[in-house]
Amino acid sequence: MVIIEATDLVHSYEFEGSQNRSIDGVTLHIEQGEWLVILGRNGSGKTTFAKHINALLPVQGGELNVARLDARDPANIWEIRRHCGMVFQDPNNQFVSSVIEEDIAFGLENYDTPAGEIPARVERALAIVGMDGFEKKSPHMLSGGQKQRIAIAGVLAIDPQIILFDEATSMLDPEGRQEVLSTIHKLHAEEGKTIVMITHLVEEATLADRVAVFSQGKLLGVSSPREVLSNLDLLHNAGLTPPLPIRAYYDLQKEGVTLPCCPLTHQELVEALCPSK
Amino acid sequence: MPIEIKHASYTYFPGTIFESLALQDFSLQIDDGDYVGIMGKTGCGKSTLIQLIAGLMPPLEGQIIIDGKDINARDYPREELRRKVGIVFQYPEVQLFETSVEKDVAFGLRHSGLSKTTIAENVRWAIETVGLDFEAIRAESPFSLSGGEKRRVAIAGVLAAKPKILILDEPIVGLDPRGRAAFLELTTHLNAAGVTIIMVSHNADAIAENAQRVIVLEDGRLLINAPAKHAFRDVALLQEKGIGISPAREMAHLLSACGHPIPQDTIRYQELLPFLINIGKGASR
Amino acid sequence: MKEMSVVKKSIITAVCLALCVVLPQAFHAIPNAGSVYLPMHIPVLLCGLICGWPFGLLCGLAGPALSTLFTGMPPVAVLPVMIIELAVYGLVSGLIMSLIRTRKTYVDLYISLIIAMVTGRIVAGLARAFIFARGATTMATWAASYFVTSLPGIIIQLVLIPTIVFALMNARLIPRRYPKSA
Amino acid sequence: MNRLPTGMYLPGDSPIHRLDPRVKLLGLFISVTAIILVRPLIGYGVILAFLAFTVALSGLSIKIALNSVQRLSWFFLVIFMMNTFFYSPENAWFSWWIFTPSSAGLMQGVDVVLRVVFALVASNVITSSTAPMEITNALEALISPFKLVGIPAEQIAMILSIAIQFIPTFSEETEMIRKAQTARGARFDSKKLTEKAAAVLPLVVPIFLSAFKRADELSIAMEARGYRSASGRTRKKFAPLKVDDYFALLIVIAICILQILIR
Repeated sequence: MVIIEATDLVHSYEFEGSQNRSIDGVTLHIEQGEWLVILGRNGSGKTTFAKHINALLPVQGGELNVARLDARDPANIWEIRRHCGMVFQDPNNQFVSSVIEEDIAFGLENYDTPAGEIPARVERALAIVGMDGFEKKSPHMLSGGQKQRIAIAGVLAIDPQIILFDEATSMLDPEGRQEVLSTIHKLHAEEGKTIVMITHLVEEATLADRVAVFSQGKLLGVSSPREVLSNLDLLHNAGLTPPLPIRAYYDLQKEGVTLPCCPLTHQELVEALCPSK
Repeated sequence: MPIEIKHASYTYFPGTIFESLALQDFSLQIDDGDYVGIMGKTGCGKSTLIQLIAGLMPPLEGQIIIDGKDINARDYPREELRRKVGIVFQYPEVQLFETSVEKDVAFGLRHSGLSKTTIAENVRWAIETVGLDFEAIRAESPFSLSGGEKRRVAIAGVLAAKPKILILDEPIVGLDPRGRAAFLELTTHLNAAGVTIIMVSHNADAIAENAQRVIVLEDGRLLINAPAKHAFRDVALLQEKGIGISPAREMAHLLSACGHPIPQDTIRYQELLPFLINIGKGASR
Repeated sequence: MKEMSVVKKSIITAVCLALCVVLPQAFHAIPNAGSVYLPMHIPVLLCGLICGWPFGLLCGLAGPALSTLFTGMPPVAVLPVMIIELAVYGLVSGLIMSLIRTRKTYVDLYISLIIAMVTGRIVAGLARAFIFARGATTMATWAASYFVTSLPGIIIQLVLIPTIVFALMNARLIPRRYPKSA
Repeated sequence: MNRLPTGMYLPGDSPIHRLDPRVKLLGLFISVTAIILVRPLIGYGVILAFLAFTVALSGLSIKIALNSVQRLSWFFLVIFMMNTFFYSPENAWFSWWIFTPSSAGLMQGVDVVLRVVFALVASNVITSSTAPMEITNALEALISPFKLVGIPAEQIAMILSIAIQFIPTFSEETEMIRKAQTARGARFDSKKLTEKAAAVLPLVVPIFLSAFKRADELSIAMEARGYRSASGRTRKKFAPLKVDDYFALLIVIAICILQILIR
């Protein structure tokens, strides 16, 4: 079942008197329970697209339905945001309180959740991201990865169907990135959330069900990670760098060595090169 | 100008419940024209180390010696140090403040005593070196630029003083692939021109592809200090300590494990590729 | 020009309040800067100019109190007078800014700033004279403490505040007051 | 920055830490009133004993309770000297130019300094033993009656909460900017007035730009989490006051009344 349905979506912003297209006729359908990665360079329009999904930007042209709600109708804004949470890039710019449980309760309070229900839902959200026991702590004392997990819990507490990640790992160290990626994996696999993840790291795209590539406001292609990542021209046009296994696949091809299929991970490349093992 | 760090120690908030040790009896030497990559987990003391080298704070114990002089000595000329050592902090774009790009880049030279024409030349050189069009951008407000351009202008603001030592703290975080590649190329270009580069990064690939020497810190102490080729030798140790390994080295390690011995000093993609081709040709034969 | 939402104005007020605590601390690193630069005035005046009088007033009332709470500065003894002074800055700068429209942003800014800075000092002087230290203050000491010793601070604010406002406009963090004007 | 800010919250489990934050805030307000009202010597004794008792009960060290007193020493000296030399020309020891030092002035100087120290200790104990968020929440509870006259208590509480939440981030960022500009050759110690003004630009402009950028991002994040306005949200519930809370309130009120009676 399609949960996000964008048809010919167009957005331009005004800058110093002139109109600039930031997304230009994007048609993209996202299935419920799917993990979609949106790949693209800075300024490719991927964030603008994501901001439409939870109604942070009004639809200027084209159509957009989120969770069967028409995003063009301003009356649906709050209901759409309830179905669609968003985690942002800078973990420090997402907190409203210096006490974690109060921060997580923020979203619930916005939707006038009965006060009696709040503590249990806060506790559950923290347990899912593996941060239980941090209720009374201050987000400021945590590592970057932990902060992002708290931010995820804050979104999770209102129980959205869709969670958007806007370059949510780009400011983290490798450890923090791993923490966040495995949390996202859990949300997808165990909680059944629809995940839309925006990134410019091609490695992160290998985790998804499908990958959409954006460049200069246009959707260049959307397909399985293997198909997208093994399309060197597509990556090149989008200004993206393929990870080592894919680079190796093509460099080997130039030398007359054709591997059975394009490897996405180091392990797959090893397997392709050591067929005996 | 070699940098010598002799038995340096640094502690934050000494004597309080927030006391935390950042560097402990730390000694290190960095030679002229070196390209040093510094790695380690968050909180290992990397940031403290580079701030000590830049003379932004004195070590609680020990000495920082640049060109044979203790930079924290009372009579050491600070102005000279500021011009010798440039430091680009993480997200350097926040330091922009002037009304035009040209003025902002020239800021560091204001008290340099250089002539107006030299300053103008340096500013133009710095802006062009970071890959921007000087004439097109000189009069722009730095705040109205795009994120990537802002970072370049901020880096130009450090380069304008033509430092002999350039310290970079996580310079590629947040840059997209093309931005990264362009920036790393700039560092090797500067290094080739004789500038000592000290780059802190979590990105093992960027370090392995560019640095000549790699330093790994753990809990304020030196864990590894070796030429880049040898720094990634002990894959098991690095994995255990949670330090990144360059993809090429990791690949070499995995292939060695399945019976294709690849030298342990293979850390860059171009070094790995001939082995891959060999293995591939062997497998398909 | 698009008007900022109440949510955005509230958050800007919050960051200005946080800066009321942080800026004076930062200036401590600069030798004897606090009394000369008057760092806490800057976020309060900016808040009034950018967000309007209710937010400016709140920033002026709460800023010094929050700072005392977190850093012990300003000392409790001078807090009441300071709160009154800063509240007037925030209130008046916002009020005047909403009343005048000369079509030149910097003219509006300077008029609002100067009126706010003068009113704030008069009110603080009056408050000090009539409420907190009856009889102990004379016209001369008032003028000395509010205008002469703080002259550098006044000049700095007049340079700094419009610079910051224009920088924020260029960075598209606040809307331009007049479209395409200097 | 290698020094802890004064008045920073130090977690603990003392009877003072456990008091209801509303009681602590109200208690601080009443005790400062008592300190302002104090008149005879015995009154100082009562306040001193009360403060000593509170500090002991809070488990905080004397050093923390007296935090910032040392930093304000020049301020105390100025107050003390001003009072001593200018207080009153009557009964002056001698008179020279505008200076008229007198013993009454000396006493007045001691008096003012003592009161400020007392108030500082009281506020240090409260801020060191109460999490800032608890203080905001308490403030919201204490100002909520003003909603009747149109003051938006919830909105104010939200703003204060966000401000507090940003303080550590801004402190670190400010320190970073200061270091970055120092490394670029900024001179924060210039003597000339115009240079002084110029020297603060590279520090203050980036701080505001960064703060407003964070404000921008946070306001988007808040809207994404369904924030419309401060009203229409779930109301915060406060736990009822405990016996200890009533007892503490009673003590400070008693001390305040005592100070009025013995004036």
